[in-house]
Amino acid sequence: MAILINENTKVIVQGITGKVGSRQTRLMLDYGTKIVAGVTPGKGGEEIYGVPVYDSVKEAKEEHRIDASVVFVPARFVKDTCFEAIDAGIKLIVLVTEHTPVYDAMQIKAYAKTNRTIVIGPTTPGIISPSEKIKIGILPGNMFCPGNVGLISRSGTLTYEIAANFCEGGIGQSTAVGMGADPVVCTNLIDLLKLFDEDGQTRVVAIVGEVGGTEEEIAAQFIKEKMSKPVVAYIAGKSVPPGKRMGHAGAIVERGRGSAESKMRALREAKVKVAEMPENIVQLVKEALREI
Amino acid sequence: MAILINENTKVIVQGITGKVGSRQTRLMLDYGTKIVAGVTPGKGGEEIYGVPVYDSVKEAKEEHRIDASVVFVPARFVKDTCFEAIDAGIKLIVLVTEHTPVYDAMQIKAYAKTNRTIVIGPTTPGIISPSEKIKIGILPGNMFCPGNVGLISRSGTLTYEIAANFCEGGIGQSTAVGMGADPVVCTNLIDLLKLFDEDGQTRVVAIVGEVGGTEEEIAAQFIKEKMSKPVVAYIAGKSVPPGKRMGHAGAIVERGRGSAESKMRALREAKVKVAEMPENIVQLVKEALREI
Amino acid sequence: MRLHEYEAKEVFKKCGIPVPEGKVAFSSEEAVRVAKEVGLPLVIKAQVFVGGRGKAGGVKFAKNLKEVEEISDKILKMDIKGYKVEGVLVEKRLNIEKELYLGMTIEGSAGKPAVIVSSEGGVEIEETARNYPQRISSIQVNVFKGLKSYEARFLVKKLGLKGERLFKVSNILYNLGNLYRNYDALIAEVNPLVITTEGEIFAADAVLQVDDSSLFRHPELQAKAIERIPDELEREAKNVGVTYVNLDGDIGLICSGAGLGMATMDMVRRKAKPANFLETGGGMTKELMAGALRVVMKKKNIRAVFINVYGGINPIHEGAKGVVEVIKEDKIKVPIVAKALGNRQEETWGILEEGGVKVVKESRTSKAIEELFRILKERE
Amino acid sequence: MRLHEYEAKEVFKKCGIPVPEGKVAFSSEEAVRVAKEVGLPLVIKAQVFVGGRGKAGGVKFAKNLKEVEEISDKILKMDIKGYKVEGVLVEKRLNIEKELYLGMTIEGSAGKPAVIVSSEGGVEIEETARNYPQRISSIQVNVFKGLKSYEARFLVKKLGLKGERLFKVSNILYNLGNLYRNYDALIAEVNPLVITTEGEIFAADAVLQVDDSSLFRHPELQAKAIERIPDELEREAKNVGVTYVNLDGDIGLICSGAGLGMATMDMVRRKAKPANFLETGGGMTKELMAGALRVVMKKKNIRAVFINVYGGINPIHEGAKGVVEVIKEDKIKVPIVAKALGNRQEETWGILEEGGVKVVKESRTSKAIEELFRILKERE
Repeated sequence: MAILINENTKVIVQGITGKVGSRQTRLMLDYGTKIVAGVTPGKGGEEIYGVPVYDSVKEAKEEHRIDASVVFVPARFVKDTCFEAIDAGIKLIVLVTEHTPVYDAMQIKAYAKTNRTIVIGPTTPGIISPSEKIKIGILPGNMFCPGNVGLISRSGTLTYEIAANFCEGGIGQSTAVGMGADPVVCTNLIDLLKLFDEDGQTRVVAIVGEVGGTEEEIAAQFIKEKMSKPVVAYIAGKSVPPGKRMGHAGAIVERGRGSAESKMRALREAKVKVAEMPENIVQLVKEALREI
Repeated sequence: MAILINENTKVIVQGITGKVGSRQTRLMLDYGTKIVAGVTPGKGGEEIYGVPVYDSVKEAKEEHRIDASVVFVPARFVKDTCFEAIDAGIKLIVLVTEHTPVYDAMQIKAYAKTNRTIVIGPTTPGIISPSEKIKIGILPGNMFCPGNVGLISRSGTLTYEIAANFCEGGIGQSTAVGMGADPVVCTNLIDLLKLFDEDGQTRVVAIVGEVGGTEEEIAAQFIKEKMSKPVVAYIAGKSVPPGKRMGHAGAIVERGRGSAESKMRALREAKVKVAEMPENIVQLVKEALREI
Repeated sequence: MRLHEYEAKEVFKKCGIPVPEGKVAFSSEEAVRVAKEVGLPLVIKAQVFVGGRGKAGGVKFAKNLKEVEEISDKILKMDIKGYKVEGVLVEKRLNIEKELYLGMTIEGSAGKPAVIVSSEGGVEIEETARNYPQRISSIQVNVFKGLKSYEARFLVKKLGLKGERLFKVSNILYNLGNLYRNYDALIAEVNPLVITTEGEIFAADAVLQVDDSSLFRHPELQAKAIERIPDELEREAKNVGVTYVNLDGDIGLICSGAGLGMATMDMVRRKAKPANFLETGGGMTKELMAGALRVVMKKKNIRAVFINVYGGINPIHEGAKGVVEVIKEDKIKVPIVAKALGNRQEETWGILEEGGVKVVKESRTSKAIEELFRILKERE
Repeated sequence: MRLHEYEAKEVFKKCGIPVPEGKVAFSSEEAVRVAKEVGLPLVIKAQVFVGGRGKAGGVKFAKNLKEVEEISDKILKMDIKGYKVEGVLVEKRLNIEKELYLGMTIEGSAGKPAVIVSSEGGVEIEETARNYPQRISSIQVNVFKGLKSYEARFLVKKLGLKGERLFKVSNILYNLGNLYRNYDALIAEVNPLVITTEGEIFAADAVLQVDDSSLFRHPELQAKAIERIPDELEREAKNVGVTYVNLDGDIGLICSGAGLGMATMDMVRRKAKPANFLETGGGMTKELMAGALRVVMKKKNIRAVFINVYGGINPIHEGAKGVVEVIKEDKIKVPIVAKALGNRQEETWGILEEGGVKVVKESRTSKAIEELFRILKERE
């Protein structure tokens, strides 16, 4: 079993008729994802690659079972799009859109919590489970392979690289999740660690962190006290000068918080092995698997 | 027993150091109300007629048991004042302040509901229970007398007049409640009818309504279907021309709703006897008491 | 506080609701200038605070500049149901394909804003509610989260719109929802929302009524609020600090409390016509009562004044001093009857009686009114 | 987007947070004019987008007009930590009795705004957190209901304020809470909040950083956002549509993805200094990659360029065309090494190799970087 998704997960695409939405729908379908419907207000009745388009989630829900939604709408519409999915009772939302206003992200996070909905993102590349033949989001399927490592990353392309390194080293993934790289993400690192700790398929968890925020520091505490499975990590951004924002809105070392050193220190104190270079994490996972 | 309050109800006054707040505190104390504390930010440590003043409800609550709050703060502070009381766990709030913005009243109403708090008002003259020797608000004590009529009114001074008429006619009140005269009140007529229907002391309920809104029409439906005790009513504003706002923000016949005729018709259809003049309601109550 | 159509349209435009090209004019010359700017054909609409201006001839089309001048001149000189026309809105005439109704109001009993849409644009929503209730859809709005865009789409879809139109109209409704909240509106209405034969969408009329109690949050509106009251006596009363509504009778009324005021009015109405409704509010002073009596007496035909006040929150003995001062200074000859109960009532009675007011010491308003009519009859 | 102190103070003032009398000046003559208006004594403060201006001599007192002229002239000509001083804020000098700290920021992990207050004003809050954590109080704010006024009072009371001061300062904090939400702030800070010996209260310094992603809601700020970027290359990159951070080395970097970009930077850093961080984002086109390479090459000392891109959401074959076009047109001589994987990678490799780029067909970035350094060594 994977975390969050499995081969039976039925997915809708919010913003399916946009350029990115339609292209990624094609790629998800090709990978095996069961996309049952799309939503674009005003485009109800159209079809995208055989997927019926509705004006609203409610209408889509009247016709289909829906377990998850993936959101590709422009940033200014993100809040209402997520509220629509939450109000319609969808319990997993993968929010790919970049540049969502932080206040909106905070409101989505709060509203999702009240309604027991899991929102991954904003700015997530998505979720993929190779053994379940499902991906939700923009992760390229050919860089991942089935296995028993749970991969949690705050980045996009760096995740692909590490996944590819894993596959070349013979290490597959149970599920890979991109947390998103904004100052506020709706699902925290610690939430995902808990899920992987309970997942039968996962034997080791690999974290790909980066500078900014305190997610890794908080997670380190959890790993030390509660986590039963071994965890390894890589943290990007050791050479980031303070005060400089590195592409990701959340990737900034400022006001004395969020440096790579602080994260690596916290993780090492929690007995997490931390790789110096992305590719080294493969070796660390192999060692961890041997030691179990 | 009265509804909402009884002789053991411990009350705080929010806005106790203002002109109206302090004067009404004196009158409530004289009547027998157990006022345990007052709150005015920045005046913590002072005393008003022997009542200790605190900077916050939380601080007052650390020192006293509090069952109810009465609010006299200026309109622009009303929302936050009520939120403070609600967050501090107070379950009854009597909101006397006039001219509260309607949007704020709507937010108070929603927040109170989520937190199972009863808010009477805004623009309420308050609650009084003569047999329990307690009044919360500005109702003049000498115009009310103990008895078994539940009195619900949307007005202030008209309530005094009707109560005085009752007392002269030998009819006392179990509890009298002013609902408030704004377009949105936090406790509806129907909520108070339910309470009186369950109250052991109350045998008949008298409603003093007025033009504007649809409270009486909705209540009529409830009376017809659910209410076990007899109800009588008077509706003020038969001669109000449409489109004219009569002092109370809610007292306006507009967009085809809220006329005295519509209210009287609805009540009469629910077998409620409706008085032509305020004083006639006394006779109607007497008849109802005889018929029980 | 109700805004003029042209003011409401400025707000609507700022909030992302498209309105037809146009401008307000306060003279026919100005109207012609606007016409040249905007281009023909045009519609010329009376700016007046009363409904039914269309039937009263306050909305006319103009095909050329001569018509613009003549029509606006005529409309600017009109009185509609006793209200002065304060300007004309000169607007591009639309080629109407479809008219819809979008509105927001307060669902008082639920304590929530309600959004109402109807496929019947251009008629009053109450009329549609009576005649074609099935053409109306409505939902209530969460007061903390506001109208959500998918809720707007849900409603607009019920109007039978599809595609681009569904998207555009729901966007307008969503913007109306934000406007409603940001401006503390009691009513915000687009009626009709016009879809033109060219496929463009405009709010052809705009209603915006702002909660008076919220004006401290809207200083730009607060400044206009008093001058905005059309009735001169009502404006004057506002300055005194009391609520006054001008009625068409000759018995002056002064009451403390709106409910009591309405009940008093109802009782007087059984035998005569009240000249006004006047409610003192809870801040009575000597000056306030003096001002109140003076406003009431400004009407020429007043036959008598009835004062009905309670000393709960109000110091009625102070108010009494104001009353007798005005009687003396202004040499008031018509009979004044008062019922005054509550704190310090005896003191109040003394002051009033000394000043020539007939005091009825009785808790039933009807008895006091009987006394008033008895005195009036005596005088005849 | 960070506002200048003087801009932030304009916002603060509008939102009910009192600021000292003063004005910005962009020349010493203007500063003297402001000084005459405001009155002596004054404080003159460099307006510059970098911390530590005080220690760098960017904040000075002036007792007379001559000093105003000399000091502002000097400050206006300063460079602080490489940042140009863009103006001086000429403000009434305050007689300080007490300095406090009020701030709001995002508690990222909780996903809520956090209010922070401290009795240590005038020093950085991080420093206080290290040295006197017990002097700091903080709470998190409900994102739908905002900061409530009693919560503000609760915090301010912890600073030991009583009476009138408790009331006034909590009001300021409450207003800061509203400002924070209405302006989509990431950081809003009053440090110090000064209580003067006369008992007045002022925000003596003001920090306001607005969420870049929210600028569509703040058109008045959006207009300023790009011109606001102090570094010329960073500004240019913004216009190209990529994120560029100027660093002090000589190896140019172009990566798709910020995480990958940082990891690449870290790995290059082991042997040489990166000239920049550059992240393409998810909207790669031929033009975007061409523009990106041109921005990178604008630095004079570039020894080599490393390109590290993934074809997930991005069409890397299109990007490759842009790269080879620039190499040809701009006659680039320094070695360019690329690692490009994902959709259409073979096509991409072909285009790059044809254009003279050394392609490393390998999934480990470290190996590609090794190749880059091997080539560089060869060339020496």
